[in-house]
Amino acid sequence: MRVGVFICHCGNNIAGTVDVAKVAEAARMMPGVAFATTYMYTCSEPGQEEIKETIKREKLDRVVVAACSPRMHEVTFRRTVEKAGLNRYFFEMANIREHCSWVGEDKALNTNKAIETIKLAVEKVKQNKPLFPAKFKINKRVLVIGGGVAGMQAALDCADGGLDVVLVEKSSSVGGMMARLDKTFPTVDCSICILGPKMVDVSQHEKINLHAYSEIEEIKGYVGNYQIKIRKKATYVDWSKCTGCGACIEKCPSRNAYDYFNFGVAPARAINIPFPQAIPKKATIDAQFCRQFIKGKCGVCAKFCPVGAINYEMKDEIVTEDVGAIIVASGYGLIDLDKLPEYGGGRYPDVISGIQYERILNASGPTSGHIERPSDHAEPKTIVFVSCAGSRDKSIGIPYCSNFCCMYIAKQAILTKDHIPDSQSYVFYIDIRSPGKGYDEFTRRAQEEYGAKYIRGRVSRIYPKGKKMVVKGADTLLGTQVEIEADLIVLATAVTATNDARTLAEKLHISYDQNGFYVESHPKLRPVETNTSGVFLAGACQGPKDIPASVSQGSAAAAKVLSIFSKDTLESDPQIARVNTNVCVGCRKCIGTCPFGAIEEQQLRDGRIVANVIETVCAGCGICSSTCPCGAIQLQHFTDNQLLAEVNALCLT
Amino acid sequence: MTIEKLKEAARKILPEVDVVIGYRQGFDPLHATPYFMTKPEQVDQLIWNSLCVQNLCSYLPFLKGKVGVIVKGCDSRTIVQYMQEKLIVRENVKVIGVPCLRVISVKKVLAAINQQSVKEVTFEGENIVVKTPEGQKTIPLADVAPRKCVTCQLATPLQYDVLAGEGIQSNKPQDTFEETKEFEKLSLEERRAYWEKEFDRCIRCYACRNACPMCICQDKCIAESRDPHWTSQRANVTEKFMFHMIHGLHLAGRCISCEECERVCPMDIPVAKIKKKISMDLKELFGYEAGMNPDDTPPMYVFKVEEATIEEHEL
Amino acid sequence: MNKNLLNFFGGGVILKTFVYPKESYMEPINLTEKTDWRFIDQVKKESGQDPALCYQCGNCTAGCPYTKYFDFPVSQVMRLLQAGQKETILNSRSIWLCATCEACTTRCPCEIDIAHIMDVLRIIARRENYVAEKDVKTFYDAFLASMKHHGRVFEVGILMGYNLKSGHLLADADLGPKILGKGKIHFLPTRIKGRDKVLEIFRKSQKKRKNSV
Amino acid sequence: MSEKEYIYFPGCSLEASAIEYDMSVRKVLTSLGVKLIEPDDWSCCGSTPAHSVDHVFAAAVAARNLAIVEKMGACTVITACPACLSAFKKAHHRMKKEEGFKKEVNAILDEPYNCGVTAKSVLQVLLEDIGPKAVAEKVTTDLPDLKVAPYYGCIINRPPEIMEFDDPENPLAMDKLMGAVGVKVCDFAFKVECCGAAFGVAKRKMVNELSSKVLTMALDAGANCLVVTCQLCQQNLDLRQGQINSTMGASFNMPVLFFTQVMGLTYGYSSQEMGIDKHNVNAESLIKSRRPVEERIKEEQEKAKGKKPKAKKAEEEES
Amino acid sequence: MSYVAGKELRIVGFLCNWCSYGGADTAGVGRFKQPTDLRIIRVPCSGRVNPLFVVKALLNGADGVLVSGCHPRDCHYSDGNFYARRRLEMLKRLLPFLGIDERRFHYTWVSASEGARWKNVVTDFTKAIHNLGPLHHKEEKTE
Repeated sequence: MRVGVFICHCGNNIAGTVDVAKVAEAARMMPGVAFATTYMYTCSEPGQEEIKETIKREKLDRVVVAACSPRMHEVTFRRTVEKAGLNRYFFEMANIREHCSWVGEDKALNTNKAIETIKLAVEKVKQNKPLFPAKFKINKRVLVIGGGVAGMQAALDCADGGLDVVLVEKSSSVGGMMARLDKTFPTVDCSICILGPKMVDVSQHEKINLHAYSEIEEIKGYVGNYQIKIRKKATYVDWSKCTGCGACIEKCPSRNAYDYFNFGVAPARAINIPFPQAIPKKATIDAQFCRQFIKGKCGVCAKFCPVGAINYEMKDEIVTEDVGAIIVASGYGLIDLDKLPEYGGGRYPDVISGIQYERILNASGPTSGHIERPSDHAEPKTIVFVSCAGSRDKSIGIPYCSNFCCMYIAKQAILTKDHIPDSQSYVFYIDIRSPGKGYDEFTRRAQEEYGAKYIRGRVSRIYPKGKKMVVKGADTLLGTQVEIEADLIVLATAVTATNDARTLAEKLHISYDQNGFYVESHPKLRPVETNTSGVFLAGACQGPKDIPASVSQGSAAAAKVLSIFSKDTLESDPQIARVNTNVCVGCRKCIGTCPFGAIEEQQLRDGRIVANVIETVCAGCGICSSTCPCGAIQLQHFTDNQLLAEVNALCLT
Repeated sequence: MTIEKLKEAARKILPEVDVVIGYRQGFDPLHATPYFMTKPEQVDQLIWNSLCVQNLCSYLPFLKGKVGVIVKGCDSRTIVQYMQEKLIVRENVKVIGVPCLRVISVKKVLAAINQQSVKEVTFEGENIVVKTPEGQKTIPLADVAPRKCVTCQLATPLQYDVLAGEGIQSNKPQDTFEETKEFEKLSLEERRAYWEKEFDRCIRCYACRNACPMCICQDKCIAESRDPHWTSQRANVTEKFMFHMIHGLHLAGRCISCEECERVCPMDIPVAKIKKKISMDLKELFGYEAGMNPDDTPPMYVFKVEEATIEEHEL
Repeated sequence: MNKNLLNFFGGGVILKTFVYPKESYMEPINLTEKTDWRFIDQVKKESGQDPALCYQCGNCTAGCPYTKYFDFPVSQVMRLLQAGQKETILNSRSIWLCATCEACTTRCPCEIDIAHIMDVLRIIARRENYVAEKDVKTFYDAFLASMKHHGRVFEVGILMGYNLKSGHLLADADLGPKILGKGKIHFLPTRIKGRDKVLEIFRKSQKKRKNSV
Repeated sequence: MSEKEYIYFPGCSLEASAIEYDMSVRKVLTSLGVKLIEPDDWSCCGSTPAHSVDHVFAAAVAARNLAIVEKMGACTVITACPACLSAFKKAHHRMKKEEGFKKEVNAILDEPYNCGVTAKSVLQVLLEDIGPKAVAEKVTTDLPDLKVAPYYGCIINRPPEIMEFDDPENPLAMDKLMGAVGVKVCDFAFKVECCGAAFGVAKRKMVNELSSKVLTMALDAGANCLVVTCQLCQQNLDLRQGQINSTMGASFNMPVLFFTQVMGLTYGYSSQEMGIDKHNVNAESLIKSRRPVEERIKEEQEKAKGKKPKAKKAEEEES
Repeated sequence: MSYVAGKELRIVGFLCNWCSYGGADTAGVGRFKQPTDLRIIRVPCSGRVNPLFVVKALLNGADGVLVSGCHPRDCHYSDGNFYARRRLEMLKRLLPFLGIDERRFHYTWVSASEGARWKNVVTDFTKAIHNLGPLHHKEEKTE
């Protein structure tokens, strides 16, 4: 066996605190090592060439690269050795940077640690076996979860790329949060005017199959072959008949339904179409408020519907779709006002959230764009905006910044001035976060041209005083308290994960952080991938994001899907469990413990029952290997022998 | 219970099965040995007494077809555990249950008669009478009973298709793991020294493993295999220690404490001690006892998302 | 100054009388020389709170009923603490005027127990004889003295003790008649049997403090 | 109702300047079938002043009393005084959390405290252990003219993780109790703003300003009377109202009652029994219109009858 | 071969690839200084760690063994660390019975983002092992 060891200086990152020459020397002494050298930047193009040439020149059959973390470059170097004609699994990486040179202070100790870490890798690589990925066909359809701007962008890009797209939207219309906005920063162009066309495209694209008012019920399978169960929630209106004429809505007698689209700014009818540009423009009945369901008698909408679309008997329906990849764009939520008692949130009608204010500003909103405050519909003259209402607030479990509040507050201040020229806006902020292109200029404009008064400090209390609301805050720059008697208070309520984010993540087998936002597989280099191959992220489900960022992620995710679908077959990772049927005693313990149901019983010709691994389903966790008493089932590349070799390398003298 | 009842049961079963496993006298009157009966006339040689120690169930996973077997209370946990692990098809096994209050430890008897050869063995009430060249010795059964009988709760088997005789209630105290707790009072050093001394004697004959009803790997055992290569054949205490850990951990949550491993050990190593400790812990952690309920799953092969009894360990 | 401020704030604002920072504070602070790291650690240790957690949002200042009377608003006390400005803090009136109403602690987004920090600062100040607010300390002392002697607090006693020490001989004398004859004022203190035990607590803790210094 | 028993810690001021608080607490709880046992030889809790000396000392003077209660074999002590309550809870909380601190404190105590006692406010007991329903059952008298602003003061539920009762920003305990005994409650924004009482003696002007704010807000809220849980607030707002008027050039005349006094009145106790007369600002004018509760009920029924047909019509219009 | 005698002890760590190994990387990227004793063996999932690996290490010369996986519920393979938790807990209770101080074996959860936590785990565990001293009297080590 001829192992070659390549030790990387990584500039000074490693060579600075590890005596690489000494390490190479020690490596040469290791049994099985035929060659060892050091190199300045092994991952560089010439560095990889060096490896390839050495493999040929020295007739190496195994390679160890001692450099950074395998999570960084394992894939790179596997490709390198493969190009040189070796099986890519005849390669191991020794992490002497993240786990050694960067964390140890004593050069002698670091050097020794590096040597042992390499010893470990050498002993393992000697145990390595050639592995060959299996190929399997992929189903070139993609599921997009969420019909917000990110989801729609992803869906359109995939569809234009020639893929069949299944788009699942929870509410009765696509559009998401952006459809609720009045204008968008920093251009102050009409939100629905730029979103509307996209929504129409989505509805008209022959490659896109839209399931509105639907939710994901169950997800089975693996990249290339997912089986999705979708719950189409009962709308109690036959959408194939409904023309969206709105007659039912006019006549509906229960006028106090909660208006989800308008975040409760004004009451809605129990049967409703959320907004004029809704896609699809179909009515749905909210059974919580519909008299037919509460009192068991009414039927007004049925009476007035010209096409007889109303059907109170309608039940949820489960449809199944087979897809090869999934793009998750399930968006974000906002904290409830009553999470902020010191601001009288939920207690005083004139303390509202930013999104509610958007609806008030919006021409197609409940006040048709006239700014009036909820309590008495009077036009507010003094408006106070409070940023970080819940954000950056550990005490309520939201330690992070909500990303776009600073910007939309500036926008709302500007719009307010446009609507009510004699109004005065105040903005309480802790830091103004406006890093985007043209963003800072925008927040400056709000102050310079629109006279918004920015006050650096948090608000402590808001309480009513006659018809006014008193805002008690601090101006930390002056080092004093300030009080403002305002007519309307707008809280930039914190952005959160949607309340069903975690359940969806569990269905998808993807991980989420402590705040419920989905975790990308690398914060810099793989921002839209997840650790579950075939599942991609777009938009605010991964973290608070503004429109441009969400749109680019939508496109990015689509590009990722298109690239994996550019082939007809996928290679399955060969690092999966294999059964040695000569050893397996058929005790079935592995079958019970496999989290993926990837192991089945199999009867051999001699009648013996043994375990059998379904290659495409096995995810490679190795629980079976640590369960099997006789070591018959072994996780490839992490077999008992390979791990034992490492243990022995460290312990046996 | 009279031997007649047992023979009658065996005869009744025999036609339905390929073989009935029971006991007959071994190479001397003190030893009973397994007896595989295929023909009715063989049944006459069947014996039943406190010498019938061996757990006959151990053969079941390796026998094809229908099998009848004579099962004591303690042995019946084996049947249950096999059912849990789907190692037998219950329908293919005819269990002849025998009520039993106590067997004897041959080792203890031989010790009592300082290892002389045995001419004849008879039982008088609660005593065993052993005739030797130097005369005869009467020993109270209680004095020569193996550890497991002292706290046995299963005078009547958990599982049987026919019960030879009347079901009886155990009159023994519950097992409170006194011995284990006593041992834990020793210092770490003492315990380590103890095991190194004990295991040093091990000759790796694997008798403990071969006798173990739950060691289903047998000749595939990783203690002997090269792939995976868990232990070398080097004869140092570390390797011996390792082998016994393999045995112990593979039995975690599966050991039905028949203590056959310890009975058969030629070097008198207390190998059951480790298994007993694990059983105690698992009973504490998961309230689980192996071989009691066919519908259970051994605790190492399942989990709870919230483990009430496991707390995170601080450093 | 105030006029400009008012213009700055336009219509809706009512400005509290604005405490102009002390001259000394306006001088440049040489952070290399004038940062008292030991003081920061001391406060950290005694309060179990980490001033570094504060990102100066100003919520404490905003909600503090006493900001108006402070020479340094709470958020600035926290800032001074981060900057290790021992002298300025221990000389400030603020730490004595804090009534531990807990508004700051309750609302701090960084979960800092600010009231507790103020407490600790007060203790350190007392220990190292910085007392910017004689009257408050005197009142506290009178209270404790009464407690020390009777085991329970004897209100009239406190008042008289305070008036003597503070020199405000007639403080609240106007209230006297209001409560007289309402059966509220006992001119003799209640003394408890265990007052020697209470006295012990005083003694022991005093001794402890001496040793610790 | 089942007989309840509690260890009751009056605290120094309830023995003297706030004697009427003590009177009303005892009477109200008795009529609710609660038996109060006063610990023998309790001492001052230390209050705020102790905290300015050192925390071990402060905890010790409080813990001494808790130790006494513990020795009585009880696991709960109740007090009406928020200062005592907060002193107890703080001492208990930190001693429980920090083993070292506990040792230090016990070192200077005659009897060690083993953290076995929970301190509760009388308010909490009334709301949680007895409950609004039981509280309401005892009402015999209606006070039609009373419009109260419930004023909780700063420390009775702050900081929440130590006091562990009610909402720190918008507490409702008193609102609920007042509602239960049929008194009109105004939505009052300054429920938890500090009135400055702690500095009552030392910082007269400052305190007057703070207090006047509270009173103003109460008036704005449409209240004609403050109900309080804290005798320091009470004394401050009641006794100093004259001072406030002169310093601030105001003309407040707002009685400040303990919530237990109001409850007592609705239970039919006389204002003497409730010690209303011990206050500086006279409340008689507000309570003289008291009447048996039946009358109100009758009145309401009348009103309801009057309404009925109207309501029905609205119903029809809708459908 | 072995550690720098006197200065270091032999500590073996089994880290799951997705969380703890990543966490150790994160600690590295953040330059969180740690003791150098630990040697890391990378496994896909803490569920892969057969308790026998720990025993093997401890019997053959390790002075301490650390197993670290994803936090419960965050397992990349959804259930792996749940099995690990049960099996390793059983082992932790068994070790002292054999005369091996249970503090020599620690299992815990560190996520890929918890670089600081990882630093603390390594530092504290190493400290603990050094307090316990070497497990093996070197002369009587295997053969």
